[in-house]
Amino acid sequence: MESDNKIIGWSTGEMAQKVAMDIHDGAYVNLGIGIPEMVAGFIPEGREVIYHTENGLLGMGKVAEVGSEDPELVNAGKKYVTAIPGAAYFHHADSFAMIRGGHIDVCVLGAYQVSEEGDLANWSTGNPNDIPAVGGAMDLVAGVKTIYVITKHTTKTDESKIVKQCTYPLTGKNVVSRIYTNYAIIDVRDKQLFVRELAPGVSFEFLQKHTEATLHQE
Amino acid sequence: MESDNKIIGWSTGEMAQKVAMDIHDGAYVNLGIGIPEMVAGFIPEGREVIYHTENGLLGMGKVAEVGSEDPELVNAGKKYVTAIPGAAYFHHADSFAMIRGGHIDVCVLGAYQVSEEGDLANWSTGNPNDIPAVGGAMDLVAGVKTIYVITKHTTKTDESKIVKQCTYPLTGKNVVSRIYTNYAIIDVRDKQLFVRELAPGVSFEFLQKHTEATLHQE
Amino acid sequence: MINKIVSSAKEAVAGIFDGATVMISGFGEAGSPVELIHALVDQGAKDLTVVSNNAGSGHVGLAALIENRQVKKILCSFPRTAISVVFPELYRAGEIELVLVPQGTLAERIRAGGAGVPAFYTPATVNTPLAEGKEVREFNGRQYVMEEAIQADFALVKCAAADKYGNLIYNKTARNFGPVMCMAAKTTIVQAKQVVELGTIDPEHVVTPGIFVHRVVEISNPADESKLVAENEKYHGIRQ
Amino acid sequence: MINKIVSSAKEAVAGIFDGATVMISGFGEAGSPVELIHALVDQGAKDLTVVSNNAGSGHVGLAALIENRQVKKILCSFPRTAISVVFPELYRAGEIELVLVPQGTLAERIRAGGAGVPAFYTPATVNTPLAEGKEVREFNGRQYVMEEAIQADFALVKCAAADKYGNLIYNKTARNFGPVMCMAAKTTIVQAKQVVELGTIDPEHVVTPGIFVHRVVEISNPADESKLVAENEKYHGIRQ
Repeated sequence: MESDNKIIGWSTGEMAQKVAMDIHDGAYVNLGIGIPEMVAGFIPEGREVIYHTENGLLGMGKVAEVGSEDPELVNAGKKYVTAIPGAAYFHHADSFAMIRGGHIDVCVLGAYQVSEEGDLANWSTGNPNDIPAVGGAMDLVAGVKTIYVITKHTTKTDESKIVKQCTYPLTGKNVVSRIYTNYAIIDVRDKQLFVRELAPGVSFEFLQKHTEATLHQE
Repeated sequence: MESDNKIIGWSTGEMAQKVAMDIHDGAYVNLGIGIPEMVAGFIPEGREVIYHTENGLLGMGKVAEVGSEDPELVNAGKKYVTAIPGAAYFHHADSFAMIRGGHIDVCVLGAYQVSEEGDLANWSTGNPNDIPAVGGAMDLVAGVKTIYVITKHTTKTDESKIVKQCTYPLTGKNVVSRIYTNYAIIDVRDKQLFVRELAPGVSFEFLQKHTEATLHQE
Repeated sequence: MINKIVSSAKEAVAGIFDGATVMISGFGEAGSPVELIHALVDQGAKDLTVVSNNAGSGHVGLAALIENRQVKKILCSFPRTAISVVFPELYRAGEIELVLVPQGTLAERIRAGGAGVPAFYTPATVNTPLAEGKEVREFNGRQYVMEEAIQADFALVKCAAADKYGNLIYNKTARNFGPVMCMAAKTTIVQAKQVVELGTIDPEHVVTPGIFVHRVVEISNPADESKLVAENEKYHGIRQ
Repeated sequence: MINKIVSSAKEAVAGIFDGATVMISGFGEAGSPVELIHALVDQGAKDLTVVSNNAGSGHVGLAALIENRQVKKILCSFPRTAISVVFPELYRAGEIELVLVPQGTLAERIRAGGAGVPAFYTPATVNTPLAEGKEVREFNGRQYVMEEAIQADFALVKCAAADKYGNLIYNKTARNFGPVMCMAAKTTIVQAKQVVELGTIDPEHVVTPGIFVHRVVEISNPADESKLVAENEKYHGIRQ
């Protein structure tokens, strides 16, 4: 099964590109740490997107070049970044006012699990040995209009990440709008999952076989 | 009786001076519209006081000189004012965070009535023909550490403004710390009134005669 | 591409509908978007609920909007000024509804509306008539009143300078309610004394980040409201 | 006369008492007041409750304060970093208490503490383990969790420049929690990269007005925390 992950479906870059295609011109976007950050590299020519990073910057630019890093200009993942002309700095309460107040159009996050009702678990495995850490994830899923999840379809041990009910502690309930995996793009609508697009070489049956939750065809 | 108001006790300027003497060096002060504004003119040499005006300025200076008024630089009474070096502008929510959060040391307000428990009525006479207007008075009395009231001791018709119970609608309950009138300075402590200082020519008996509330001698 | 600049006040206020809730910045004349309000008089939307600290002076700006019978209800802290004539007359005649809100509570309720906070507690108004009908609750031995957020369909705001992303800076005490109103409206419409190139406003100095702003119109010579009032100017729609 | 400038970090942190609640600004190293924290290590106050977004990296700054066993409890949103070694060890050993607070809730609770708002409602954490034991209430058909304000005895904050009134400006994303923490502490202690003359900071550009600041010390060459961490520097009090 492990091999499926490697030879069938989209690469991580292709997944990020699929997300990027769905971000509209003029959108205010918050990208989670890790794979979601890749989305910025694939925004199509002619679209202008403004990136928000919850540690106090609207108009985040590219990652800083080596040698010109500023330890006081970082993103939420504590990477050294830059600011574009027309950027703005603000404090944390103002930054989360943007998030909680529904002003951010799209947030792209990773996931441990997504349920068929759009519940998201992405902050804790529930393992008591792990140091619990939540950051801004719960504020983001509660506040941002559209939550996109980008994730491998299955875990390293081939367990489905798209489940009937999350077994990991929730980040938020009924919050995910769309899931982008290496196998498919899946919409969450009326607490059901609808397959929007299949990756090349992936059939609906194959997808359902690798998915714990019930899938519907559009 | 009316004549008492004129010949006995302190002038309005002297009352404002008495208030000014009680404002400590380094205090952050908000002065109500009208007579309270006079207090700024009497701060003793060597004390530095910073004035807050709730419409968004800390470090308010003197009234603007004729010819150099700026319609976008006004105080809470909509008078044209100036800003001192070291001033700061901010928006209304931040301004009232200073007030509500207990950061202003002293606020000086006028009054229709003060009760012996320190209740203040200064925003509405309760007359249904009057246009109700409250401004920032209720926020100020609820938020500022020390509320000083400066007022004539009696109304134009010689009724006591210092009463057992306010008959006008309240601005706040148990909020006044000290009352400065043309006859006396009176402390509110443990829901009782203690005469702190009598104006020249005013006896305790005279004061009590002109005061509906019960007064105590220190 | 992102360009929030529109070419006229008329275009800026397009789409304001009958029955809309409209926030209007300003503390007296300081920060009052007179040209946008006059464009709204021309536009004619009625049955508006207005949220503003005051209720207008003379017969211009917000007073003109009220005088033109476009406002059915106003939420404000201080509708009374030395030169307010329009509001008192309609109020006494029962033709406009007033919801009196203390100034700090008004500002905080608007901020809450913009910040996704549906309600909060404040010590202001406890034991006063303005707390009547509101939930009172004790925290740490003190009583507080619960106040709900205020949101609007539109905000009309005046600022000193704006760029095409909608980043704003203000001038002195004309800032007042502008920043929180920008946050709390579905469509925020701004008149800027100056539209500047992107990057002109230092990112450290931006007061309202562009995310809160939807339309910007340059009004380089805004009216001096107090002069208009002193001259007893009246605005009753486009003068032909 | 008003002059909030003190001459050393030692003087700045004087009076921090055992059992105090101390807010510490910063998002990772950006905005972290390393020199003030080290002065607090030297000063030795213990049983502290710390409010900070993270729990320190390596063996310097907040990590050094924790390693020196001065912190009994920490409220933060993200105690886990690639190079945090001190907190995880003590946490697993049960020697430090953690209260996990979502980042936006943390910021808003601190702001509320500074703004005299004892509690507010937020949609974050509804239906998650972090809402357990908290009041949930419906507004307009949606559920919200009630969160109470956080206040502190002291705040340790880093900024870019300050004047003697305590007016502050910050640098880029090092602003983060500084402004709200300044508001929420009884005694706010600031390390500024530069102390400037009164009037140098334009009143339009002040981020934290001086009313929220009590002591300022100039630290013109603050440590680069990530370098210290990379070099595995350890701070365990004044090195003789």
